[in-house]
Amino acid sequence: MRDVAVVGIGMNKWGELWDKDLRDLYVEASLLAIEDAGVDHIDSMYVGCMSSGLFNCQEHLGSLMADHLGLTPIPATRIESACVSGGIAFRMGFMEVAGGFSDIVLAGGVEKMTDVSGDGATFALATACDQEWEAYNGITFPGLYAMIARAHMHKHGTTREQIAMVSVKNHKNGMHNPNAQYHLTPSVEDIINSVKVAEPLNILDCSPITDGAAAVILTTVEKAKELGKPIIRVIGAGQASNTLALHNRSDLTRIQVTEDAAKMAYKMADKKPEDIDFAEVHDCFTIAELVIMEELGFVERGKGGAAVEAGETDVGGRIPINTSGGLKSKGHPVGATGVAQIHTLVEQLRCDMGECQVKGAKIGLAQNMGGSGGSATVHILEAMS
Amino acid sequence: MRDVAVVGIGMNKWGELWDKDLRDLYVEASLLAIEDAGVDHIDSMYVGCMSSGLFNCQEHLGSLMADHLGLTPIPATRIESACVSGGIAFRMGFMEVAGGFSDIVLAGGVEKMTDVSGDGATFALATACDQEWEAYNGITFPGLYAMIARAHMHKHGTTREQIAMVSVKNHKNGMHNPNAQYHLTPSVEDIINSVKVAEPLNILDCSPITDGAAAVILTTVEKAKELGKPIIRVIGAGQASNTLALHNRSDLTRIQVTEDAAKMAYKMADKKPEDIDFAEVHDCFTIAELVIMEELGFVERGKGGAAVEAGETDVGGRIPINTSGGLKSKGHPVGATGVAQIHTLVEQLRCDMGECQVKGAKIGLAQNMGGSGGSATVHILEAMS
Amino acid sequence: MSFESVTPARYARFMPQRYRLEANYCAKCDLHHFPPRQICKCGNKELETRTLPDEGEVLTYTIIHTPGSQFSDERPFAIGIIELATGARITAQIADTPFDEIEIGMRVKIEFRRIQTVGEAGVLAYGYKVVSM
Amino acid sequence: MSFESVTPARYARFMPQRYRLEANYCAKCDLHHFPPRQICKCGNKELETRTLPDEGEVLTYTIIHTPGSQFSDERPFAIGIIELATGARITAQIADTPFDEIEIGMRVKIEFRRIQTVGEAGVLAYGYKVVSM
Ligand SMILES: [Zn+2]
Ligand SMILES: [Zn+2]
Repeated sequence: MRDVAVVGIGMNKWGELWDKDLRDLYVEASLLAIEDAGVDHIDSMYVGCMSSGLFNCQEHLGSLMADHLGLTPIPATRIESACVSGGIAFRMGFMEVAGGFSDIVLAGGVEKMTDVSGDGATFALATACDQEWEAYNGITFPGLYAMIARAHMHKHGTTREQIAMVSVKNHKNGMHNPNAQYHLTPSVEDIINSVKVAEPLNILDCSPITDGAAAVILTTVEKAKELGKPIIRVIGAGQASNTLALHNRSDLTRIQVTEDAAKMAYKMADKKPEDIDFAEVHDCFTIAELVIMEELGFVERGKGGAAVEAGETDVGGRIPINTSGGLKSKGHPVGATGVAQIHTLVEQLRCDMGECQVKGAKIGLAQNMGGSGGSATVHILEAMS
Repeated sequence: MRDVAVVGIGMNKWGELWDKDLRDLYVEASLLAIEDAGVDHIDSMYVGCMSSGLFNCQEHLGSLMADHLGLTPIPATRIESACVSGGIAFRMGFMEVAGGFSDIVLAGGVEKMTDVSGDGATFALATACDQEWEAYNGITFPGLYAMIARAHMHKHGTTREQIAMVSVKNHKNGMHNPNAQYHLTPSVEDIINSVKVAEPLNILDCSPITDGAAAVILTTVEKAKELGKPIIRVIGAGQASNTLALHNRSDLTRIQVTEDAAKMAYKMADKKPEDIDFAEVHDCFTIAELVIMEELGFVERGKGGAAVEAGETDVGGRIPINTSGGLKSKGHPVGATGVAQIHTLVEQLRCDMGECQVKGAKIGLAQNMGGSGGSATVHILEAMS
Repeated sequence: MSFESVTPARYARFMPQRYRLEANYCAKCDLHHFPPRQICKCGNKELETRTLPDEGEVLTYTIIHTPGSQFSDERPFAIGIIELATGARITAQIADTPFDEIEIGMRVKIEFRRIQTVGEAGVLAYGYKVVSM
Repeated sequence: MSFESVTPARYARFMPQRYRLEANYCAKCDLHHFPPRQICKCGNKELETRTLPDEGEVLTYTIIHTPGSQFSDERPFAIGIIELATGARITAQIADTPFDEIEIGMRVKIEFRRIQTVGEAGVLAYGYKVVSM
């Protein structure tokens, strides 16, 4: 297996971008990544996108994007796994380069969510859970995570304030991210008093509806050296599945798919949780970040809330999490999110994060997740000296 | 790169299966493939499906199918590339095994199309072409191929009768396929007089709307020997992209993406068109088969019609094509089609095709295609003695 | 808004599950699968059809204020994960119960109700909800 | 039937292309891109905005008898691929022309017309059709 590096990253300003369509967003981010890498061609491409069928009445995105990037006739494949579509697109790119099938692969993700109404977006997103046995009965995504929150609070004594602190921290970090959808600094009280979505979660606990794209370029470490780029190596790649329906999981306070994907990534990287300097994780809802910290082994089970409260996950803390602002402030164009996490890992490992730079960061981890935890990827990247 | 073999195949009876849902279909075919292979576990899975979002309001199929097959926590990834979703799922499985990432991979495909009305299905399928610049203006899939047919007839003198003969031949073959949706034997006249869909194509030139699934198991040649299965090796795998919109292709009588994918597959296999004993190709519409024969190098450009008329592609002919009955008689559950083609290749190479067996078949080729030719795969399989 | 989310075919297909809570049972694992499965995680395909009990307990719940388009008229409503006596679990709306009386561990009983009105044809889609006992 | 296939946002976004046939031009390749692109296949990103000519020629065509749901009321209709004088190509309905007069090579002129009525809001979606000259 060949050593693989990320040599280029690209991302546009995210938000409600009414004047740009699906292809505009993806092409924009991809051109930035290609320029950043300084490569003169691309051998193959993966496009992560959850539901362009329901959001944009457009499938067949591999061909659409290769066409509009002027990259035909390269193989171009769309990956769908709900909100981990981008994370898997990245893993496919990694395997294609590591396996020796291609030398330079573009892995991108995109979602254009604001062409439908808010109710329409809720409907489309619910297709990531079990349509017949969950959504049919009225559950929504915020609702699924609200049920995890309720169970976590009940079992572990996690407080409503601790849950809100995730949002406070991520928004604080997001103030320094020019690509973030929202630049605001809500307090714990603002969050607890914001509009109810699915009790106990409010609107300021939820990642927003977003249009956006992100792209990265993978190649061999050898080729990366030729390009004269800082060598950011992919040392661990894990992916796992779990039951689609939340109700079929034995412990409702857990998101076990994350632990399973992490095990695979830690093993490949030969690293432990304590070797990780910082992480980007899938905070689609505030409660998710707490549970994920536990699944990744950063804190003991049930102690996520206390760790956030103690500032352990702040930029200057023991294990900084979501220094980009996370899905909460950056926005969550579902297919793009997993790729944007890699974007942040590379920025940190290149020491390009400015105010949110984690000092001495050498190893970063990205955790991306689909649905209520039906699928996940975990990637570990290391800066080579 | 490791040598890869197909050791298990599974497929259910295709048709309008109102009493089965998306997961039922996929699980059924997958269990048949697992049983056929005789493997005791699966390491990873790819699910090809075009538009379960629009057809079934269900995305996140990797997790759904891994869950209902009892395969969690394995990595399970859904691939979408319109009607070549299944072909790419197979290619991903091939790369994962060849690259040494997994030993046993399930590659399956599924589409459940009859939960929406006929108009609804036409709408959903049109999301495989350019929604904004083709479908918006009223074009449909039969319409796109009808325009290719019109151009081919105009430039090469291909006759309406020759085009219809593709349907005659494929229906004749399909009479022997118990899994086929339709068992009927229309004449050239029946086809030319059938209901108009998009002139010059009629209903009997079009593959039907179908519910169905297919699955195959890939492993190393080494492992295949241990299992005691006939060794059917994957010797060539190609994938290509082209413009999404038909109108942007310089020659409207061609489907160049097929030639590009075939070049990659022929090169990897170190084979030429004349080395191929038989082929399964993407006859979504009668005209497609004629053009594909030309792109694969089986006949000179413009001579597809004459070759079919001369019986060269009959079961006993020079290069038998679609001995399974093709999409025309077998049905076309779009995400499953590419995997079902591999199913037929393996049946032929195991000498299990009964009436439609190609004598002395050693090397088979499968060509699968998305949209009006925006993407394609070509795979070459060889029976090892 | 929804893309023909329930057609008559789809509706009829799920009647045994939606009206009678028909599950299947793996004797090897002493496990009920709802909806029924073709294979148990243990590999057993010889699963027996069984009807689930109509009583259970709330494991967790939420009050939905921003539902999907097909439930817009019913906001807010309570919904939870219910464990039935046999151990099988369902996600179901908790009806006829004041929100502030719902709690984890609450005993509930299953009833058959209208769930949503959907599609252009306005098909009434029925199924199960639970009420406090 | 269609999932909100045209919202006002989407509708407004494409106005320059749908109403004025605004393309962009790569001087290096002497090529017009419609709709406009961010990059030409040659790698050139310095593309110039240009309005396409309103005359062209039919390269191929068909008569649609079974359209998608949003065109159900208009069947049958003619549609073809039109090459404009500059070489740019579009897919467009061929209006006001008896079907048996349409042929490959026919000269046509572009007109702006209503294309479809879509979505729950009944937004009228306009764009280009061609008529025989
Ligand atoms: Zn069991
Ligand atoms: Zn150019």
